[in-house]
Amino acid sequence: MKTIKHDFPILDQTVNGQELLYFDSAATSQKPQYVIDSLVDYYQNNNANVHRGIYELSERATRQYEQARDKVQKFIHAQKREEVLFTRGTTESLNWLASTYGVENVKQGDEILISYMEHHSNIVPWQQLAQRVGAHLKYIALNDDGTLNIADVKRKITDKTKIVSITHASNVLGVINPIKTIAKIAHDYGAIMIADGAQSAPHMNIDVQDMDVDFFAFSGHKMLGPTGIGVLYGKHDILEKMQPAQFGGEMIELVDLQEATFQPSPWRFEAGTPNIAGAIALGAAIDYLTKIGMTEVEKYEQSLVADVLPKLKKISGITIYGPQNSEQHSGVIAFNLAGVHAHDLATALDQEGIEVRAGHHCAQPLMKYLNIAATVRISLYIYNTHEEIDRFIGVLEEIKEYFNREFA
Amino acid sequence: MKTIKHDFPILDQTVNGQELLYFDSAATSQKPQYVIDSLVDYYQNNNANVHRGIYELSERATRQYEQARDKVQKFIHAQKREEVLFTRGTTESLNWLASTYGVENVKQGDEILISYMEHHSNIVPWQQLAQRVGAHLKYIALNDDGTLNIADVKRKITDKTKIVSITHASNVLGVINPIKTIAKIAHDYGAIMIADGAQSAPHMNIDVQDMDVDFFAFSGHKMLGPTGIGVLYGKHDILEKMQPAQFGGEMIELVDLQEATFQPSPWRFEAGTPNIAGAIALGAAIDYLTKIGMTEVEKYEQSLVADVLPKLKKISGITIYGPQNSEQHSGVIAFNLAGVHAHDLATALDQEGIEVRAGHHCAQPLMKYLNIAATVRISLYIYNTHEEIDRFIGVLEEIKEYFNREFA
Amino acid sequence: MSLHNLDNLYRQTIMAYAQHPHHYKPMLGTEGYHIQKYNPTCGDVIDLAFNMVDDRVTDIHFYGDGCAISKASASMMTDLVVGKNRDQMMQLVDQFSKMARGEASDVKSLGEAQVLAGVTKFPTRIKCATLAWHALDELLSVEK
Amino acid sequence: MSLHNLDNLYRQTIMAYAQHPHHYKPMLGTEGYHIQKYNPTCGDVIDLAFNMVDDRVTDIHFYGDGCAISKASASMMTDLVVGKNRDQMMQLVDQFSKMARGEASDVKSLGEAQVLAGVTKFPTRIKCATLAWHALDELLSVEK
Ligand SMILES: Cc1ncc(COP(=O)(O)O)c(C=O)c1O
Ligand SMILES: Cc1ncc(COP(=O)(O)O)c(C=O)c1O
Repeated sequence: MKTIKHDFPILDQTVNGQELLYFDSAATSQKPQYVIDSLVDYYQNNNANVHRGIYELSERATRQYEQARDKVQKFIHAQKREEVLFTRGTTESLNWLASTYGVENVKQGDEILISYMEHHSNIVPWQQLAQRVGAHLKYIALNDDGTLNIADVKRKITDKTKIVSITHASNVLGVINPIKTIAKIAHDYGAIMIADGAQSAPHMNIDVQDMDVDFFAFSGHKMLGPTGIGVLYGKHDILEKMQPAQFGGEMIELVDLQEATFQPSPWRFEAGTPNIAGAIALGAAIDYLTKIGMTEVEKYEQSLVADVLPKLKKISGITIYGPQNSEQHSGVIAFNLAGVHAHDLATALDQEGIEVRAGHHCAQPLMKYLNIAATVRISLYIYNTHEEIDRFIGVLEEIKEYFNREFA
Repeated sequence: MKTIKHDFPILDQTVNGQELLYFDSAATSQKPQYVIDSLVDYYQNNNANVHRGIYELSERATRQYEQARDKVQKFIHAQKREEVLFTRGTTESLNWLASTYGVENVKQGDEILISYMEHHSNIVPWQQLAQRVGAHLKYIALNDDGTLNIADVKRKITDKTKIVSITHASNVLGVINPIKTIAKIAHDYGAIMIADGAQSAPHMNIDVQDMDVDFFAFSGHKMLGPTGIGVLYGKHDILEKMQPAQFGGEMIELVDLQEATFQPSPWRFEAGTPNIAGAIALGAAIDYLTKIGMTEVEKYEQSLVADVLPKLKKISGITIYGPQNSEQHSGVIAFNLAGVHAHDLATALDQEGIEVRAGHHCAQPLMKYLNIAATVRISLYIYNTHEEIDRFIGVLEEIKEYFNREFA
Repeated sequence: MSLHNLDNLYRQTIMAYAQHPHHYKPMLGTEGYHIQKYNPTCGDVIDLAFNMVDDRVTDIHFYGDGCAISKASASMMTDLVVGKNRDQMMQLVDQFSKMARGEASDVKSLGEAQVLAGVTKFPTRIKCATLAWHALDELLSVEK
Repeated sequence: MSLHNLDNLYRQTIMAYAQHPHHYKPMLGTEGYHIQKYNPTCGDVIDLAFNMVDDRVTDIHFYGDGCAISKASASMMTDLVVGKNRDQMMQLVDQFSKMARGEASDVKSLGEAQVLAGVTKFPTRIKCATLAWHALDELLSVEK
């Protein structure tokens, strides 16, 4: 893949006197000028409220907004455009599911199955649901290498399981989960399958029909899009029966004094003025990614992982969490350096302009499961380069030196 | 006020071969270059996820995001910055209230009091709440001139009334409601007072302490800000006891397998990655408005109303809804022209580059109450001019001519 | 002024139909087929009802507030389908939908309703033109 | 390389305290005063406990995983408050908070903990430095 770093204006700056090196794309990705331009173009030329307007500007805004829906549909290979709902992000998508589908379909004594590697956003909504209706929340165990224990899925699932919700790609362990396999098991037991795609949609080909998931959630801001926009994909038949989580605005058909009827899906689920510019710019992000090609994106990121992982492992005192071989590891790499707390290491890297995350990564149950308090995490994306990896490894070694030399 | 139209790049274009004249700001406002620049600046220089990062970029993004909260606090004269929650918009703000405060505090047989002039977003969430808990939704009547009947507030309110939720400014009638007076009545009966500020916050000085509202909701996109961001103001004491509507991400303190604890307000209410750029750009919109001064904004808009309303009334066949004298009328003016359906009139205006709304304006109960099916609505903002008003009146007369001449 | 653009939409015939709609009267409640449809764009409501004898429409009428386009379209449609059978009506619906989308269609079969082709140049108004036809389509697709 | 910037934060003393923290041992469950505090930025947890006799701290200890800054700060704080009474401790908390925010304060009273003033140049780490002090503050503000 040709270097595209120059498409991302933010990367051309110094931080703490050093050239910026952004290794925190799992938290949020940077945006190419193409996506920024799409926001500017919308506000400078086409801004109007959608759906209800009967004038030219409003027609343009509506058309662009609905075209963004088409782009998402294609991107995740949904069968119908009506299966794509715009939300604020993964967290909202999952919360909507818990508070609507969940409340309607999960009864006292039923079970919800998640895993130990989930992000808080795929844990706490289910805890709340379980508490509200009196259901049980169960956790699937992991194998020693951090991959999901599929045998444990089969052990934990029962006829009472109504929902299985698993992350497609871990935001800590660098693991990709076999959603299709798990969906098959879930459906065998009459449960629905939800995949948290926050960390997968930005990085690989997504085919919701092939995986046979009932719902798929992801965030625009992690895939070159703006903040405040995300997606909930849902199978048409289920959406048709599902209640919306919010009410008002364009989602309404007819309002009487005491009751109201609603539009068909997907508009029924988009209450109030949506993040119009956000959806359109997410569409632009999809254009950008599609032009590169998701297969190419995946390949390039794999080449970065194949570069950095062995080099990291060679530094003594480094522990890497999740799979140890790069073929099995995504561009999300959590690690610790013996004797230097993750937090201190992150500060030292920041002093060198290298932006990484340290902490529990919104995955406290996983941290407890792994019996660690915090890790440093680097997460790579298409704008990162092999040169950056070399610089990162070099700095890491110097920091190790620094802490050893000064304070041994 | 000096003309600021040139600050808004979108207004410098032709639509259907005519110079654009945007008269639909109540649906959504246009954005000054200053606000667009703020989005571009954020994505080109400071984009990172907020709160959890321990590096320079993330610190910058967090600081800007929290500064936006300070700006909102000042703008609405809230006592504490912690009383400002970022939401997607008015609709989400009101839905959160209904599904959290509402569900916790409104019991079977209790009452919720709204008015006939509410927007669907301030009706349907309360219908849903009333249905869920078995409460009664009651409507305050209007006076002949479209103003709220305060005597009827006193008639309808009882000791069972738990929530009074009224729009601060009508999106159809051009009426400003005396929220302070109503809040006093609500509090006398032990109810909380919610004001829908979607149509007031963009146009006048807001003082939530002086009005003594318990909650105040508004949308960024109607006040020069971007789409996808809005505010819910809540009194600190009430927020401290209120449950969040969504769970996951930065709002969490500690997660165990079966339960979790949450951050203090306001962060407890902002689940998942928020619309960071949106909040920051809303801050920029507030800067822009504050520089003009809200008193000046109000005065200028009043001068536009004083110009257009009498000219409209002079055209025979025009019916104006709401107060007939311009001092009592805001920049939202709904009307009909005898013999020409609102929809047809809007299309004719659009052919002349004049963008107005036609329909029920998401206020079907009001339409029924007024016994009309649809109206045309113009809504003015600071970038509109007296010249535009003259052009609008001229075109309106020609359209009337056209339909009369051709099809009489 | 570019109001002459409007001539593409508001033809003499259309306005005549809108001002004096045919088969325009309130619902009786006794009709064999009845449906209410909303135009979500503007909230206009239309009622459409008819009776059938031997698979043929004997009488039909519509009612409700609507813009000139939707009224004229409903009016022309009702004129057209009296005496037609289910298959013929389905074909007309299909032809009209195609025309409104700007696709090739057998417009001749649509009689007066052909003048509504101008709506393709006014995308925000297509729903107004097709409202009555969608109502008919829905009534026909529900087996009685 | 600008790692020398780090010297502003990671002084020799700080690292010594972090690596060999004073008063660092698990909770017994029998202490008169005990609190657990989280650092929401990174999720680090600290336990702080002490006993008081005649309004004076007799013994104090803390426990938990934390970065060098938070451990050194807790360690220095525990050194400092042994034998102090409630008022004196509240004053120390106040001085430390001011120093961490970069405001003028009587740093001398803070003894070794003065070296943590370097944290003002690392805004993302202020919470690490103040965590133990916030814990103490909260314990003191709850009447026993
Ligand atoms: C696996 C996973 N799920 C959910 C989320 C939450 O995404 P958002 O904050 O965009 O709602 C994240 C992002 O941190 C994530 O990594
Ligand atoms: C009075 C009033 N309330 C609520 C809303 C809903 O605002 P939003 O669509 O931004 O959520 C509007 C906007 O149309 C409004 O005018």
